[in-house]
Amino acid sequence: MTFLGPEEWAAVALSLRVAAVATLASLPLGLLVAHALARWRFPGRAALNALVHLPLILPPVVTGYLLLLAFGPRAPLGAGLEALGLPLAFRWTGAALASAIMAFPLMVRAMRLSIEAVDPGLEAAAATLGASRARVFLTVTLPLALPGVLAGAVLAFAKAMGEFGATITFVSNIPGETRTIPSAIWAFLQSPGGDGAALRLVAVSIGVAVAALALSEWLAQRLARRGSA
Amino acid sequence: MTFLGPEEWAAVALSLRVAAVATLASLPLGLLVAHALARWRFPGRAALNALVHLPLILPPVVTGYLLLLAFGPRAPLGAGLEALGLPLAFRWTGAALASAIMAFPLMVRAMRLSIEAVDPGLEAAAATLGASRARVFLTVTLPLALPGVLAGAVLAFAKAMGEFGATITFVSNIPGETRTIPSAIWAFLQSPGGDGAALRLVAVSIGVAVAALALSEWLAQRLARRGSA
Amino acid sequence: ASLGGVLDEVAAEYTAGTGEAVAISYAGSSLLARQIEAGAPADVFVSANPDWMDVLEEAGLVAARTELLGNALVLVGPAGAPALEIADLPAELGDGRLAVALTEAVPAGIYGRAALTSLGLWDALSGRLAETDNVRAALALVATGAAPYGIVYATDAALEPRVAILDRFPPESHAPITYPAAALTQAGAPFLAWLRGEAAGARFAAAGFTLLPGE
Amino acid sequence: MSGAAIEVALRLRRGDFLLDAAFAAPPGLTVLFGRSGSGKTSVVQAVAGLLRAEGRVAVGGEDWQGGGAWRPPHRRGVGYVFQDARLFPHMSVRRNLFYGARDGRPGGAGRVIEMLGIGHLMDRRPAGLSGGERSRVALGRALLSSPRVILADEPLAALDEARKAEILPFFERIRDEGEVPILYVSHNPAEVARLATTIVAMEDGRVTRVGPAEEVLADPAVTPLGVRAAGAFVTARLAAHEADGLSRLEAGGCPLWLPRVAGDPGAMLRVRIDAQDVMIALTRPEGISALNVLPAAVESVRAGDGPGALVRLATPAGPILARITRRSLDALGLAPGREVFAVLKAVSVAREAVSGF
Amino acid sequence: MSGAAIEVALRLRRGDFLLDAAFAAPPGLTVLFGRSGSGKTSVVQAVAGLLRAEGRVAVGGEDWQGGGAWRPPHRRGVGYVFQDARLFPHMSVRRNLFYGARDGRPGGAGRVIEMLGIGHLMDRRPAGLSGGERSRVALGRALLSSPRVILADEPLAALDEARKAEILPFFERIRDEGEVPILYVSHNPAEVARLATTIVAMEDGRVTRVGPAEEVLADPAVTPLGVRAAGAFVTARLAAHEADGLSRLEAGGCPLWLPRVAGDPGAMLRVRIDAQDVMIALTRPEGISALNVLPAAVESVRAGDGPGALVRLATPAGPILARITRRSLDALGLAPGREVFAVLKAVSVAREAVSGF
Ligand SMILES: Nc1ncnc2c1ncn2[C@@H]1O[C@H](COP(=O)(O)OP(=O)(O)OP(=O)(O)O)[C@@H](O)[C@H]1O
Ligand SMILES: Nc1ncnc2c1ncn2[C@@H]1O[C@H](COP(=O)(O)OP(=O)(O)OP(=O)(O)O)[C@@H](O)[C@H]1O
Ligand SMILES: [Mg+2]
Ligand SMILES: [Mg+2]
Repeated sequence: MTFLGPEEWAAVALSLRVAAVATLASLPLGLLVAHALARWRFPGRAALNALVHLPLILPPVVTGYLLLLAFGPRAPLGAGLEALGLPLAFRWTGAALASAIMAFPLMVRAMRLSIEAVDPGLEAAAATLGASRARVFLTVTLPLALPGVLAGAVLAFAKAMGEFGATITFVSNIPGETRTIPSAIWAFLQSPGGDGAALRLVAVSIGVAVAALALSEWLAQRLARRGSA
Repeated sequence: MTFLGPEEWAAVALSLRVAAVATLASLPLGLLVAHALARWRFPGRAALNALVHLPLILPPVVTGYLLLLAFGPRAPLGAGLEALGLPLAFRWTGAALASAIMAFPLMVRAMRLSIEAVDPGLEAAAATLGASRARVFLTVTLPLALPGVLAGAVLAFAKAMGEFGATITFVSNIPGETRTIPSAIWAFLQSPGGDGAALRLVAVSIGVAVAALALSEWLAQRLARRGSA
Repeated sequence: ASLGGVLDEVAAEYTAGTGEAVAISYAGSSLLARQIEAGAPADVFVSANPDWMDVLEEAGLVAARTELLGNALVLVGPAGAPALEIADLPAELGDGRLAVALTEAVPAGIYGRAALTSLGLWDALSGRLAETDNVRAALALVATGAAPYGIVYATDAALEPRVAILDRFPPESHAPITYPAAALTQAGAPFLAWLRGEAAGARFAAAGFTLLPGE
Repeated sequence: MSGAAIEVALRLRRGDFLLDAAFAAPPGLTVLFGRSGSGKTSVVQAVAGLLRAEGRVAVGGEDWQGGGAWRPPHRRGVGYVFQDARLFPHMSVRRNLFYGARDGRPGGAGRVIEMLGIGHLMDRRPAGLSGGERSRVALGRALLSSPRVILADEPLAALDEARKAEILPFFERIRDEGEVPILYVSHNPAEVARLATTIVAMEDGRVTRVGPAEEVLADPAVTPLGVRAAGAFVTARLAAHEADGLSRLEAGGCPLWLPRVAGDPGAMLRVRIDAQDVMIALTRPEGISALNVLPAAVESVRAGDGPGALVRLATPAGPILARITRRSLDALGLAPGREVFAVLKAVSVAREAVSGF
Repeated sequence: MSGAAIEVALRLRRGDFLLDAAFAAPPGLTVLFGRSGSGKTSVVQAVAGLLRAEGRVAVGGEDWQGGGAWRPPHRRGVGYVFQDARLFPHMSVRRNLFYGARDGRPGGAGRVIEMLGIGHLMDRRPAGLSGGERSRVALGRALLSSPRVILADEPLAALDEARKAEILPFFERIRDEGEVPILYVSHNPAEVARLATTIVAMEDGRVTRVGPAEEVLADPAVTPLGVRAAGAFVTARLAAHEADGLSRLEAGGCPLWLPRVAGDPGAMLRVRIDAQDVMIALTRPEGISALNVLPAAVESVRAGDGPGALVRLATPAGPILARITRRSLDALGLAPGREVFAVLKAVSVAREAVSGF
């Protein structure tokens, strides 16, 4: 490819990987938290809600710095995970973690909205038909909340593609390992004369996101069609 | 107050103003766009959708830079607005614009999800009762989508409280005018020994956001109660 | 960060010469310093801010330190603007703003503030600044016309066609602008030596840096 | 057809289902009748403009669609009682009721609310209502919107008999005033028999029969409502209300006693007599509890495949139908021209079967 | 009470509404009857465990709640036909139907699907169904979940008469097999009269009357269903199916001819005779189309405020009720002890009014 240099390609490939992993890996937890916030009453609900929103409120640097403190190689948590074969610090896995955390509030909010919109009467109907809580969730709540799950995933993916502040703070900007598209753009913008390359990456970034959006809209439309005929 | 210095207080007050204005001012447009994306079929719908998501995908610096190009005092748009009495460059209004744009995808997505969840049968019922499209929207669609509108507003407010990259790039960091909490935190973090001050501002930031969240949850609960009795 | 580009070229030559790959992580000095503190697997640290190098040195993380490069501070305006003495800034600024990196946090801003203070212009200008999070953003403000003038490094100004250097700050008006470099591990020593070598020196000089004698 | 209050000619495809229905109905109440899935709701929705069907819809002489024209639903002025109530969940019952009332509380609102028995629910939200309460509010909301046509899709299906008995006269009144045509979907033979001016029978998306209720219901050959709904209408003058709770009517010179009916002496009434409630006797029966005995002549006999037969009798009060067994037909030797007596219990004539003009 | 299939004693507050209902019902079909808003759905929901009421619920001898115990809805095994269908909108009709079928396609599924006439809808989604189709699928879904009790909240309200006639025997069969108790909400007097083993009348959240259907319906003093629903049950043996489409039954030595009923000769049947369809004659009428004439003695007379009166007659077939006018009462001089004849048209006995044991 002549449009992008090999390093730029590496950044694109890395970003895709980071965003995809961040989105998919946080999906189950996101669903759980969204369901809890939407339907359960428990002490600490307000605190959980605040915690989920935190990455939105804090400047990304702060989030990144906190991640560094919690998951850095010198921190017990980070060291422990590294011992378990999941090193995070200065690795793409850490970039995925940072992106996932930054995207988490968006993902949870979308899912929660959709779960709240599911008619509890249908869940009750499923229960009378013998479905356990888990089965009700999997066969009724989740499928009916799919538009929100999809929206949450798209938001998370887009956010992960664009995440920069927390990522660079947590895992730095190492080519091939943690230099995602936004980090690369930033680096290009910092160095005199890098504007052209930055622009090319911006274009790629937009292209990827538009494709992801189009895919999600198409899926959503199929879902909607399915529901009405 | 001894906890925060006067400059820090100024940053807090400014952040609140910026976030509030950004949220409230973008609400109507957000609603319009969300409604359009949820219910209308028109050419350019996909493009509009992509445009709305752009600030999420692009690194904030890029968004800030694009804002600079579009709304800088030399740019026709910026000059025009300035002539109309709405100067943006280096003003808190510009910070609000940057925050609003960065928060726009979150706001629109939440509203859109809720609007899509409104039963079109109810809108049809309102139409048979003589309600024009505008009245249907205002009296049926909008009230029923309020949970999403509220969620969108909260997300936007939180995001605006935390927005940093695009803001500082667009309107720089002028104490009392554009130095918001995140800018101040960032500045403190740059110098060795600034951590303490940064931490205090982080605490304030969290406090404000938790209060906003609590308010929104309370409102949402009132809405829900209203709907079921 | 101002080292971006040149450093890439230097590293590429090093790799070509030694066969050893070099990975460079660009980020703000404060960030990198914190990451190193937190255990980042870095061998060499080049900083735009001597203060952060001091912090690492005190923490005992630095194996060998050297003052690698120097830079100069200049006043820029839009390309084609008439020349302007720094001393005339307060008068010429009108209701425009002077773009500069954060004067309390970012090295270029700290140097700029010192320079303005020693020239006796700080009081007149301190209320008319537009501070950004890095030099390049300050440069962008001038390049896009948002701010009529800015204070940036000579190296940055040289590569932005939309701005012109109007005046240079006298070197004695501020603390010397140095880019300290340090090997953090034994493995970093050869690369640090390469940075101090002739081939690298030529590259840095071409980009507008001054070469410092070290120590 | 001119003078039609509702004119419809619609074509529409919904999945496998093809709607191809055309009819014209005079003022009054038009019942759409047909089995579940035959297309009744589809027709109603098309008239309201909620389903975009090809073809023509004209109501009260105004063209709403056809020939490229299209009037949007909110400018059609229909009072649509949906099969599912479709109340606005975020509004109180009061706001629901007056949503379509263009300028505040329309006159007669109090009467409607009282008739529906929903006065005590005004401040509740729909989620706090029972099924029948919901359907009553939905009915009220449509009625209070001062509609140009009422579209009622099984409006009384969820209600108890007592409540139905309170609401039916209201529909009759609107029907008899003749200003607002009503398109009414119902499965209930008694309701249809009592209310219908015109009956439109549907099957599989097509109209199989249209006609005045009297004709359709009295035609032994066509019983879209099932043979048990066969019956005839007799026109009678209300002569007097008597002391023991009966009303005396006169039809073609014959007296007819019914449990007290509404109306002032002198009023002309329409009385529906179910074929099922009529017995035939060869001699005038004596010492029997049935009060109404009319001299009659057999006009025609139609024996079905089953055990029953429909006999059409000419009486001074007009033609009436009797449903008897084939065995009685043979035993009594009934054939056209035979002089007999028609016997009718007073209590068999339901209160709902009598209405004014 | 032991031997009760459903035992309920519930207290619950919903806004202003206070439910305070207790009853015990034997196996069979228990009808919950009462005006709109009287609390029928609340009772049903509490039995299903969807409304958390204080008090006791026991079904089939198992305690579901009471004394601090609480069995969650999904372990109660109810087949709940909701008043609003509540189909799962994202599933096909097929998946809806078999959602509660624990292990695949339960036996008899084909029969249920055919009876409901929904075989051709299996691949549709609920949004593509008509109102009546939806309520049939909802009924099927509950029936196919192999429930321990069926809770049916106005399951047939949206259906046409023909379809009802196909479904009613199915409920009768379940009732008569006696293994699965049914709690059935209905406003329809004919349905109640035909199906009920036990009737629970509700008013304003309280139970005003519980008893075997025969008793409640034949008690002239209590007519929760309205006087038009009064009637009596006669036990008869099916003697023969005759050539002209009639069936001959024998009740207490008297022949009774009805339009062909289901069953084999020798079977014992229960026949409901509406008070409204019975005439009284002083002498055995001749030359009349009514086929059934039973010798009778007046047992009691109850004149209401209106023009009507209910007469209880002792016949060889058992007690039956006749509803006549007060005028006839006087004209015929009917008083307890008087020997008369009860006259009943064969066609008046609806097919639905006959059922096996
Ligand atoms: N959430 C609620 N808040 C207040 N009142 C309620 C609520 N839900 C139901 N009610 C009231 O409880 C009463 C009983 O309701 P329920 O649904 O049991 O009635 P029902 O007998 O099933 O009536 P229908 O025949 O109309 O379906 C009604 O008067 C209703 O208004
Ligand atoms: N979206 C759809 N896709 C396919 N078929 C549909 C759709 N909507 C309705 N139908 C079919 O159209 C036919 C007519 O439906 P309609 O609702 O008009 O019936 P209806 O006469 O009102 O029946 P009911 O008495 O059950 O309410 C039905 O057979 C139904 O299955
Ligand atoms: Mg319908
Ligand atoms: Mg109910």
